[in-house]
Amino acid sequence: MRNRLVTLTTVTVIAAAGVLLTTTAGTAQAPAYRAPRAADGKPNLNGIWQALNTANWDIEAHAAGPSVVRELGASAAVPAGLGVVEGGEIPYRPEALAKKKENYTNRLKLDPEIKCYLPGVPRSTYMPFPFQIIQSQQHIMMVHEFAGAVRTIYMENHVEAPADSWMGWSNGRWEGETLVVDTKGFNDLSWFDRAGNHHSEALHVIERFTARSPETLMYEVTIEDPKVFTRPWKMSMPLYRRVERNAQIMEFRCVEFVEDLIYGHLRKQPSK
Amino acid sequence: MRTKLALVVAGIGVLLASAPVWAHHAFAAEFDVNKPLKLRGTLLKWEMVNPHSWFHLDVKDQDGKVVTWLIEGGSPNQLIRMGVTKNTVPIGTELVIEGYHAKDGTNKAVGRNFVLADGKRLFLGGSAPGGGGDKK
Amino acid sequence: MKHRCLVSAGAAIVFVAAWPTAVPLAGQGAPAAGASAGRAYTVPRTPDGQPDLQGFWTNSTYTPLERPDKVTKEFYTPQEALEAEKQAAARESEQTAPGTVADVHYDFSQFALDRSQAPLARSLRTSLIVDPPNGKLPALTPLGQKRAAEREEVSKRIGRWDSAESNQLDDRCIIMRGPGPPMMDAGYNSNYQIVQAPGYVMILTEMIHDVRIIPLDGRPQPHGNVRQWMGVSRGRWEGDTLVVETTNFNGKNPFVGSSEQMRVTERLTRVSNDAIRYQFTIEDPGTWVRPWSAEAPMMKTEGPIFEHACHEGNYGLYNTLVGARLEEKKAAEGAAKKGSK
Amino acid sequence: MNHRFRVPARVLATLTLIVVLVSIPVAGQAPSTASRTNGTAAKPYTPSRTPDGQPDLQGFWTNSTYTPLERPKDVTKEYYTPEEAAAAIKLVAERENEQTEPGTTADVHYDFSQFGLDRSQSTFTQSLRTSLIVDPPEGRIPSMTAEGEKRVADRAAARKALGGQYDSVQNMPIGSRCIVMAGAGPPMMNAGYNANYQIVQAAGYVMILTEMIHDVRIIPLDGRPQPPPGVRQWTGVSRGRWEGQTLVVETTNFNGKNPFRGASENMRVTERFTRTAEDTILYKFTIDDPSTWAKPWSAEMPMARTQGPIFEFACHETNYGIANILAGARADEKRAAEAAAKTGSK
Repeated sequence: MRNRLVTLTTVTVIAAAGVLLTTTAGTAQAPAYRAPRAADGKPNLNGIWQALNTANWDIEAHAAGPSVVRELGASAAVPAGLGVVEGGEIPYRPEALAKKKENYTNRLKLDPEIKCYLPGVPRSTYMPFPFQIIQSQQHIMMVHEFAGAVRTIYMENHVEAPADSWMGWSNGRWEGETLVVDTKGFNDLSWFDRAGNHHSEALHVIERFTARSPETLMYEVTIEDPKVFTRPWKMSMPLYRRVERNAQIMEFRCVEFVEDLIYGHLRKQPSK
Repeated sequence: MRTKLALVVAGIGVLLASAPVWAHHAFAAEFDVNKPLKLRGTLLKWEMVNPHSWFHLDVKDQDGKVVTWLIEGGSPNQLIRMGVTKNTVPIGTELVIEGYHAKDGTNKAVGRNFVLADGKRLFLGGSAPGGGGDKK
Repeated sequence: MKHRCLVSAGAAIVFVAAWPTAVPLAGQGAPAAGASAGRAYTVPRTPDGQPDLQGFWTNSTYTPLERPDKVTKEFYTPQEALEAEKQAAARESEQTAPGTVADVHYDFSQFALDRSQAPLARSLRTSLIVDPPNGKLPALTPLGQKRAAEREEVSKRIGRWDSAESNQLDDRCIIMRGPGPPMMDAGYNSNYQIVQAPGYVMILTEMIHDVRIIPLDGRPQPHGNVRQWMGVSRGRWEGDTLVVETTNFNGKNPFVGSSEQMRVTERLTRVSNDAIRYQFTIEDPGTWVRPWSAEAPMMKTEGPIFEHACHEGNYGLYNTLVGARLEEKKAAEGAAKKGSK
Repeated sequence: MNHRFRVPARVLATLTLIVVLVSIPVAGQAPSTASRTNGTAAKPYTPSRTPDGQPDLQGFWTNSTYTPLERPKDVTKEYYTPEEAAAAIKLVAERENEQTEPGTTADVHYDFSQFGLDRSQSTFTQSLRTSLIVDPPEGRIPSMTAEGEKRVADRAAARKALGGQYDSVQNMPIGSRCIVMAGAGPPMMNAGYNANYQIVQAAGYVMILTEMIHDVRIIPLDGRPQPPPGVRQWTGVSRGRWEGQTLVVETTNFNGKNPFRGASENMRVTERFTRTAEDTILYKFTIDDPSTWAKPWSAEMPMARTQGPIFEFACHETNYGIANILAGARADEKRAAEAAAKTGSK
């Protein structure tokens, strides 16, 4: 490209000299968005939603890092993230922090996601997979693509969890424009992410889903687990609606993909 | 409880149950038919999980040492519908298990029969403590 | 990347001719060597009202970071600057003697990669460092010395060609001197492209297509866990000067010995149609006893900035490692033969 | 969980009681309308509507039944009389509750009834039909085309080539591997126990949750097309529409790895859900797979309202049985090898 000198036409600038047009820090408080009503008059949260952040890698702020599986190179390397934990750090008890570090070191062996186990809550919400909200008056279903995980949010006749489970037992209610979901009855086997953040069976999760625009929900979660944390703590993130035509939850029945990993060593060896 | 094989009523024809596609694996491949056993112990924990639930039982062996056995039972889901919860069978409950030892020699067995200290069979359908037939 | 290069006589002439027309950069207190004392320059504005720094720029310079020992004054006279530049260019284009290691390289000038064949960001300064006034790096703290010693020990223990990882970051195509921050002359291809959009200033560094996206909305620095090769930058306008604060370095690319706690404050001010005054201050109490500052001019140059896909074509590193392994094998076989029982 | 289990006489007694007293609530025996069976031509049931205007199918349902898919060999008529049906159920329930002989492999199992898992202890649907299959009229799966037979043979050969059932997890039944069980289908077949479904409807969607194994079918009603053939799923891809009071669901795009009675991956299943009573949905399905059966064939079964909850059936997560079995098999082989080595020692 030859070196034509581009004469810079001085742009007569109307703005007074020295006026800085930096945008004000943080977005001004936009008037609260009011979602369209579902048929029963409640906010309509139906739709296919997905988080677009690195929380599933590590809910705390983290730098980018290499993949735990050398051969996957950059394709499975860890992207950096500003973290979704409000205030930055998870208030672990000392012994629980030690366990977290141990989990991290052995994450390739211990992370339940690798074995296609149900992701637990709130991890199911920010897996790198969509989930669909099917909202009726009595039950609100949250149907996740990963491993076919599913949650029934009981909006009526709430009861205690009859037994422990991976996805917990969810009782929901409406608070104005917000769906509040109170979940207990977890086992202690799921993780919050791939970095070894963990909980006990005493975990109590309170989630708040609030529509913030036609295509986004605000998702705020309070985590309580006195056995593992010194105080309750929060994470929050937007969820984005999948708007492509004919979007649907596909099947990701991953048991089949991990059987060799889990049971391969028990395969009959061909007789020599 | 032993009763004779039910007489097959001819005539009306054997209504072969539509062999519901049992999602099961031959337990005889997991447990050894030639190693029946009877265990008496106290319940450490009942893992109400699927596809089969597991009872963790502390059993005193001959020389008094306590060994934890894992006893395989059925899916808890229908019991839950009948009102059973994780608190129904308290920890420490005295249980007698008749069953078969696992083939791989570990302290595992399938629980053919779970009997409480008072001789009552555990959960038996409607008699589940706290349960009650098909809860309406 | 080898610095020696072979320059044909022809190139030298071009070099002289270019000198007088370039508007040497006027240091803030320095005598405006040759700059016409015309009307003060007013920076044009981008459509969204920011001072306009957009365009292609270079910080290619012969001025060294630290003042040479034999030089004491802060500014050369124009003639001295010209002489110093000629000497530097001559050194850069010194004939490499065949059969010497230095000769084992393509000739930079045949690829117009010696500085003299591309616009130079000239300055009468005798060093980039302006503070401390002696133009030299301040003393290291004890911690700084300890870290320098540790790095020295490691580089002695590990051979450069033992593995890809033991190589220099630029040979590994991970990062080079250009982007910093602070942004330093990269030896060649020392070019930048600045594009501005509402609330953002973007600086693309040619080698290695490193992009700094500097938000201007006053957001805070991220949590200390976030560590990046180029740190994390936050910018604001002070009058016509863009001030950029950068922290969160990962400490794996120390700048003349810095630690990961280094804070870099850069100031970019457009002083003429084809020059930006680029100043930076380094605060790293874990390394130097006091903050220090430098100033490097950036001169307008032409685009385009072509893709510098370094890693993708880094055959050199691969070949070098293969060569090293072969030599080791030969040496081992030789020793075995000699020492055969 | 194999089929044998033990139940004391007491439960058996209550069972017969239920059968005799309670008139068979559901039967589609009158070929035309799916009216109630107790003779009186009751007013046809019209279901209530969901807030967004769909016929309301919501709630917990079960398709647990004693009626076999295919009519037993020695039965010729399409319907039993109520008495015959009751006797037939009693017979099967008894066989299901038959005492297993200690020391027989059948006895190596927990007792289903202790876990409420025999069908008699939970809601089950009753019908006077002698088979679920209604077409062909003989109530049996039609004979296969040559291509169908060949495929069945090929699959069997491929299966055999893999080796023994306990050589590796991949050789074991898909249900034991916790990949998918009969309940999900489609067609949705009775799973023996935990044969429960939860239906939730939202604007433009019907969702069916199958308890075993927490399979969810999200059926869009917006008339969108089937995805390209490249998309293959264990439970296919379903598209739904309302025809009057009946939900019609078309499913294609199966992956062929869980063939329904020998079907090919190109099977098309058409299901029809009609709420015929407050506590009954009549479920019909038609199998269309010309490369396997010359003509489509259909079946019908009632779904009876039951009560929740559908508790999480996390099957794979605690499928200890697989590891135990495979470890057991390896242990057996090792012992056998050692024994052989001892006897055949040079």
